Amino acid sequence: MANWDLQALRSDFPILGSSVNGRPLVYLDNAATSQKPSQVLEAVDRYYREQNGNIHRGVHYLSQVATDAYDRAREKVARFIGAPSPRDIVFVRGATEGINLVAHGLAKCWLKAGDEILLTRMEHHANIVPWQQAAEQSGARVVVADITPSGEIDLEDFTRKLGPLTKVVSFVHASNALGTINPAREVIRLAHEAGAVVLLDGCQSAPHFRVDVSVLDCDFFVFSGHKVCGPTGIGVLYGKKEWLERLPVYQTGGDMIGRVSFEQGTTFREAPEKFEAGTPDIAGAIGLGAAVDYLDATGFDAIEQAEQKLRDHVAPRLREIPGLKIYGDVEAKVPVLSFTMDGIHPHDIGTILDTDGIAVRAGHHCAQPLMKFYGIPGTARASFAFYNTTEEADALVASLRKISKIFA
Amino acid sequence: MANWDLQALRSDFPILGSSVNGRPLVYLDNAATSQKPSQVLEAVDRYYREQNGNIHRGVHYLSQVATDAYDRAREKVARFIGAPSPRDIVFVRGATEGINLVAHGLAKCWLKAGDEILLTRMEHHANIVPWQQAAEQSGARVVVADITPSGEIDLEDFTRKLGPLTKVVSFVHASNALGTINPAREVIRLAHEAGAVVLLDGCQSAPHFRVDVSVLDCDFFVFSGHKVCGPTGIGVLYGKKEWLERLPVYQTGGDMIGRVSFEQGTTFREAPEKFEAGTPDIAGAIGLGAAVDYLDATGFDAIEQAEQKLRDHVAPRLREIPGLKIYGDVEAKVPVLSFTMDGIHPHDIGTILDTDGIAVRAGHHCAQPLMKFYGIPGTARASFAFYNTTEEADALVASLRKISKIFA
Amino acid sequence: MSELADLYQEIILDHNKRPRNYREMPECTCSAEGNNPLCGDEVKVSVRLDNDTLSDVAFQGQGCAISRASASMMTGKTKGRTASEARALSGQVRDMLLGPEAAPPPEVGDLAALSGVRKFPARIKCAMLPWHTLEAALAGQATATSESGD
Amino acid sequence: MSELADLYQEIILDHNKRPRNYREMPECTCSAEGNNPLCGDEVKVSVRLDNDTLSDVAFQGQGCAISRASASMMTGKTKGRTASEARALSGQVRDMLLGPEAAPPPEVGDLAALSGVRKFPARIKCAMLPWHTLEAALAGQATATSESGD
Ligand SMILES: Cc1ncc(COP(=O)(O)O)c(C=O)c1O
Ligand SMILES: Cc1ncc(COP(=O)(O)O)c(C=O)c1O
Repeated sequence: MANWDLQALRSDFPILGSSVNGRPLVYLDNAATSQKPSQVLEAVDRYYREQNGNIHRGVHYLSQVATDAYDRAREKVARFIGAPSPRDIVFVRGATEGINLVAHGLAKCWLKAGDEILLTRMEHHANIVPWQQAAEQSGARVVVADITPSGEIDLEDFTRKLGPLTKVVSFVHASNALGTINPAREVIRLAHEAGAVVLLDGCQSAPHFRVDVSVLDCDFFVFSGHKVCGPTGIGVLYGKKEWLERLPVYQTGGDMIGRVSFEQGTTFREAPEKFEAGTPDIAGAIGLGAAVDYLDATGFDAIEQAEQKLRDHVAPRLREIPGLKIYGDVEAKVPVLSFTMDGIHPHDIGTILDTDGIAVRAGHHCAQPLMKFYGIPGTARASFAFYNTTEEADALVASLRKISKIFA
Repeated sequence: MANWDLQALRSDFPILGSSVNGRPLVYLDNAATSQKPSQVLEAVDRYYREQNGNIHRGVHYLSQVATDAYDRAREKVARFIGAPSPRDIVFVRGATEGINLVAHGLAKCWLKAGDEILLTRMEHHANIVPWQQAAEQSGARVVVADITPSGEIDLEDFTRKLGPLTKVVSFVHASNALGTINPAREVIRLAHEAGAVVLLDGCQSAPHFRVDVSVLDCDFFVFSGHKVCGPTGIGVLYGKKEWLERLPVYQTGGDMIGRVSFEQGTTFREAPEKFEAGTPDIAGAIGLGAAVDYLDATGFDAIEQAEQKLRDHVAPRLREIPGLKIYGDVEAKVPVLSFTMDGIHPHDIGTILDTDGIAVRAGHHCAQPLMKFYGIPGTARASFAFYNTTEEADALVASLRKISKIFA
Repeated sequence: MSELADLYQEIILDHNKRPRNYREMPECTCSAEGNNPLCGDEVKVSVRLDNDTLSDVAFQGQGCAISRASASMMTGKTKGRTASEARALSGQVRDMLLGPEAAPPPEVGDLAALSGVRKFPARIKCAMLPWHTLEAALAGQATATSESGD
Repeated sequence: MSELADLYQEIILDHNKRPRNYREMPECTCSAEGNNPLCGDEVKVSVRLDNDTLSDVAFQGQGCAISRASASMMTGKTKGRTASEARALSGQVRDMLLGPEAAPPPEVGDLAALSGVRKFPARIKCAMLPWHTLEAALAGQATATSESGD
């Protein structure tokens, strides 16, 4: 934190200086999507102004430059998450597509009737519905591990439900609805001992702390570019080499084929190309490369410290507000604060905060089973990023106190 | 053409002023991907600097602004191709994903063992391989309509192969490898009479002339944003309402669900939402909206005239080069010129043109069956856009003459 | 702040806190469940029809202050009316929220308090959900969502 | 223009026009087919091995001047060598194209003409394809692609 210059960092994010409803924007919806530093916007812009060409198939200069830039983005992403090789990285639209690709493939090459897919009750819909579909297709069954009231995986229940039929375990690294961080390494070890393949949903871990897929030992890891200061439309699927080899193709078309023939049939390339049909989001990948560069340069040690400081500042102040209850109020968490207020619906909280320029999310956060577990329709969620300030946290607290009074 | 100011138009495209290998860039690889006007880049940039928020689920200002901008882009695209309603427009990554979505869905809800999927021999791999996969899954069979040596659909053969078993017809509006324009309305009428559902691949028509899906009466239409002056990573699937309703969901996850439950199962929203799982490429859609605005403002009448002029200028000069053969050398075509030169491999042509700053594509253009039909390994392809100049065409001709000499 | 005061008027806050006719109605002749998939609001509207007259209207469910107040006021306002009068009222509420800006028509009475929602486009669906659900119930449909209709 | 002249040296153009050992070899002891899925180049390399010596080497296929010339020169250069000598030569060609810039080693002889390809990264795969295919044939594999290896 020695060199932590928050004002300098904030000035990298053009939108943070803007006003909403006549008030300075206080952006606390980072778990939904992060803001983007100029460095990322400029990388995208530079690509289109100086380097734009379709990749892979061209002998001309721009095509070569674009191909190199795209490949370099893959290398950056591989380093960012500790993947052994850039060829273990597949570019997808986002975490949702990554999970769909894996679930679709495992339904074809791995899951059989009677097998079990073990999820947890705190998953994002993106890590539930694709598995329900895979189950339907393969005859496997979705099994749900309980969570504890404090919003952590119930390891006892998980271990109980893990068994010889469990062929897939898929779970969230850090919950988008609660912020709680799961003991991923331990869960992955248990799952592997049971013979299951493991997907880890890193949407909310990748933006907040250093992820090393080699240490975690997950078979698949997904995250979305737009949540790590990158562009929309690009995301990452990491897979262990042997699993990427084993998975069948997903979308098909140009660039992913070996040979196409009506008479002799069609052959496919190796991973990652076999999973990237058609023209990819070249500019998006380059923007994502710039985003992980930005996070690396900022440094996760500093990011974690700054976010911890924010959390230490705001959580006690929230707890003091009468009738306010924080869900997932534990130590090991990313700076996501999900709460309800007695007699006040989350949407009303969201709307009133918005009139004060404060952006939070209200609702089920694409985690309806979790909301059902808590018996609530939804929460209001303030999710912080390293570029937020304690003053912004104070503005949130002040506005919530006002809401308390309006609804008193 | 009264107001056609080519220099002003060109100045909208920053990259067109750049140099390659010490020569002014002559960009003739527009069929692979188009260049982008500042208007599009600025729309994308403005989104990130002023409006960035995740859509649909938010009550706060930025989320609302982003949702509105995303919806507006859908309306623009609907108008651009004459779709009856914005709700007939699904945003996808590109044409490849659009075709995959339809082929996947029809394999589940429409195709049965023994049915036939009728394609043509001039299709892009993106319009072949997904159908081979759908055939494999459903037990249907891919049937291929021949083309004439001049590179047009052989309507006699097409009619012969069209029959009561034909359940799907999928073909290209304008060939990316030849430029030839197919008589889409006629083919679609024939296909409908036979009871088939029709997908039209509009990748190379949408950039060059006014498309009206309502007049064409196709059931599905796809095109890629990056080929119509828009960003990479975004494309369009248009579908008739009844077909979008009928198709099953594709990718699943957030935003496309009605309710998610482990116990009671999951329900889905209506089209287009049911096909847009997860956070979409919001910035990409907005950029595409700006791109179709740009094309509309430039005007397809003027674009067609300008491109016709380029074609009239360059084609005769190419034909004069000894040993040069143009494929698909017919009247009804977009400004794509695909050619071979005796004893000179297309890659060598591409490389040497590149040293003169001229970007063309060399190879099979993702149309291997077509190359096989002509008995050639590939062609060199110069594909023009409305922003190209006759001077650029002359530079191409001069460089080709030089190549002729080198290999003499 | 004045827009906010317009949205959360006393009468809205009051209906939110003490919703009227918030109960089951086992003897209902028709009912429908409405939900807003985007925010998770759920409402069940039950109606007893006697000769085309809504002799009783009740609701249940979970939703924000806007949808609760809208539902609560709706039950009071539609009780004793004919089905077509109820539908007409629903149309007037819709016009008030989505039509060209104008003074709320006198027929809507207390419902005029909902007009502050105009300025909050994200919340219009909340205010309309109970009405869509009532219309669905009257049309003999079991479900309504906030997506259809507006 | 000088880079271009370096790429298309006389000797390359000559081998392209009149490729040596371009023929079938029905009596071969091993052969492999190589292809570059990105550009469609295809080459078939046939070898007759007598006691570990490449007593005959031939090729066929379609490809650009670079891959044809590379294949043509390869057949001449490897004929009469042992399998391990041929592999060593393949490594030297690879180093010449992909390794740190240096004067081509004397062993490569005429193949030094390929060093101009260095400046054209998109074309390195073309030059290497025949060599990958030869190595595949010697290793008893039926196919090679330009993707593996570099
Ligand atoms: C005719 C045709 N169809 C399909 C495609 C595939 O488009 P994309 O790669 O953008 O998905 C292309 C472009 O390469 C094309 O020209
Ligand atoms: C934990 C988690 N998983 C999956 C997703 C889906 O990500 P996307 O919408 O970017 O595909 C999200 C984001 O909404 C998330 O927070």
